[in-house]
Amino acid sequence: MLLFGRLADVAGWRERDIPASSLADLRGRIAAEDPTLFEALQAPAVRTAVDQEMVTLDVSLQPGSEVAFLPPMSGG
Amino acid sequence: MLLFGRLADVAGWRERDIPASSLADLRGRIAAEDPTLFEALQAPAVRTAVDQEMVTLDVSLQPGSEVAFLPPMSGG
Amino acid sequence: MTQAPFDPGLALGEFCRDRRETGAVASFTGLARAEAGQTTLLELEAYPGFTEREIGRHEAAAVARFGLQDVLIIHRTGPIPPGEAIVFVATAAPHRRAAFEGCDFLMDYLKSRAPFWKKETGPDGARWIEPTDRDRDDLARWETQ
Amino acid sequence: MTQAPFDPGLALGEFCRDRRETGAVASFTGLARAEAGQTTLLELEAYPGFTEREIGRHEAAAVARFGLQDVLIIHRTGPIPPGEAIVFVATAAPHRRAAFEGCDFLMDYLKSRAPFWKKETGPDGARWIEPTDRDRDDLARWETQ
Repeated sequence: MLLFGRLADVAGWRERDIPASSLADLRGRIAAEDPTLFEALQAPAVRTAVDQEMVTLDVSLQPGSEVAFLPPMSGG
Repeated sequence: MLLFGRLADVAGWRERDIPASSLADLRGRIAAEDPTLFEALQAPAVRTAVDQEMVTLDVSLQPGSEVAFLPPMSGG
Repeated sequence: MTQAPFDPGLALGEFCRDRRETGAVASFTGLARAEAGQTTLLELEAYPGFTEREIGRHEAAAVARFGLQDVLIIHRTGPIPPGEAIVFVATAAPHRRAAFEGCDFLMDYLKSRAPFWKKETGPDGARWIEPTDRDRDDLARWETQ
Repeated sequence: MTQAPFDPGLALGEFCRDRRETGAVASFTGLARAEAGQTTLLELEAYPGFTEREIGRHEAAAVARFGLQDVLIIHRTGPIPPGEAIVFVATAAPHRRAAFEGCDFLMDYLKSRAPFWKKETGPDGARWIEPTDRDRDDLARWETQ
């Protein structure tokens, strides 16, 4: 699981291995462990990518799947 | 008197001293000497500058005045 | 993408070289601003792999939409002090309108939709920058055309 | 104005240097096109003194209208072979919209209103180029705003 931008500041980390069978399962595990991070991930502006593809619904995860939470983007 | 762009090609020269008391007088002298050039200078897209200022009406000329005829411009 | 400082002039010089059918090259360089001492450092974060792929998709869209002959995008990541270049975009086209519009389109995308996250550090601490309403308006121009 | 070839990359590099409060630099480079062999040479004529003064007036208008911090205009005259730069415009501003619009405005002016005359020479002889309808439409955008 990867966190970017302010989400990494909220969590205090940017990358961790977390066992989970689906995105919903992963969110449940975060809610139990760090409610503040869970709250931050629920913000509508935060988008989710699984294996570098954007997803909007729940999806199942395989061992080794890469889940990234992306807050509002700002480049240039 | 200065000619630019295609006007210089029409006349076969780009710069000449011509004695004239006004812009109208200058045009008259050109009409007598080179009717084709006179015709080309009359085109509505051709603009006239006297001493590097654009003019639209007849103006009187002093010895040493610089009259320039400017066809449609195209830079860059 | 590069972590190292880059010279936008060298990039433009290289991009313009040996073009016999390009009439127009537009470029944009984004520089880190000091904000009168309020910003001492910018930090740009990307999602390696994903960011390049997303930029590549938009580059291809710009080429098709504006009939561009060529595009160059350089985006720096990591810490960037004031005065240094963050981003450089150059577009080549036969005529100027396509070059300008392609460059403008890509910059609007990079500013508010490309996967980068930007943090400003100043005397009062650090904050993450999010797209402004202006950025969203700029981007919306391309959707209504 | 210059009769000699110039490098747009060097010009941009110099223009971007030591800017701590400029967020945005837009540039445009116009290159001579070969037109698949139909154009072997461009020739640009100016009215020395008058041309510089007219360009200076429009530069000042662009600075005031778009809030530009700085402008650089280089325009080559004389014979120009395909692939070489004819014109370079760079604009500096705090934000990108002003930089882009100022650059676009100045190029529209230079293309169809600045005192230059352009002759294309090819295998079928030479012809003087006049502004196209497109150029006139581009210029009109700035009058109706």
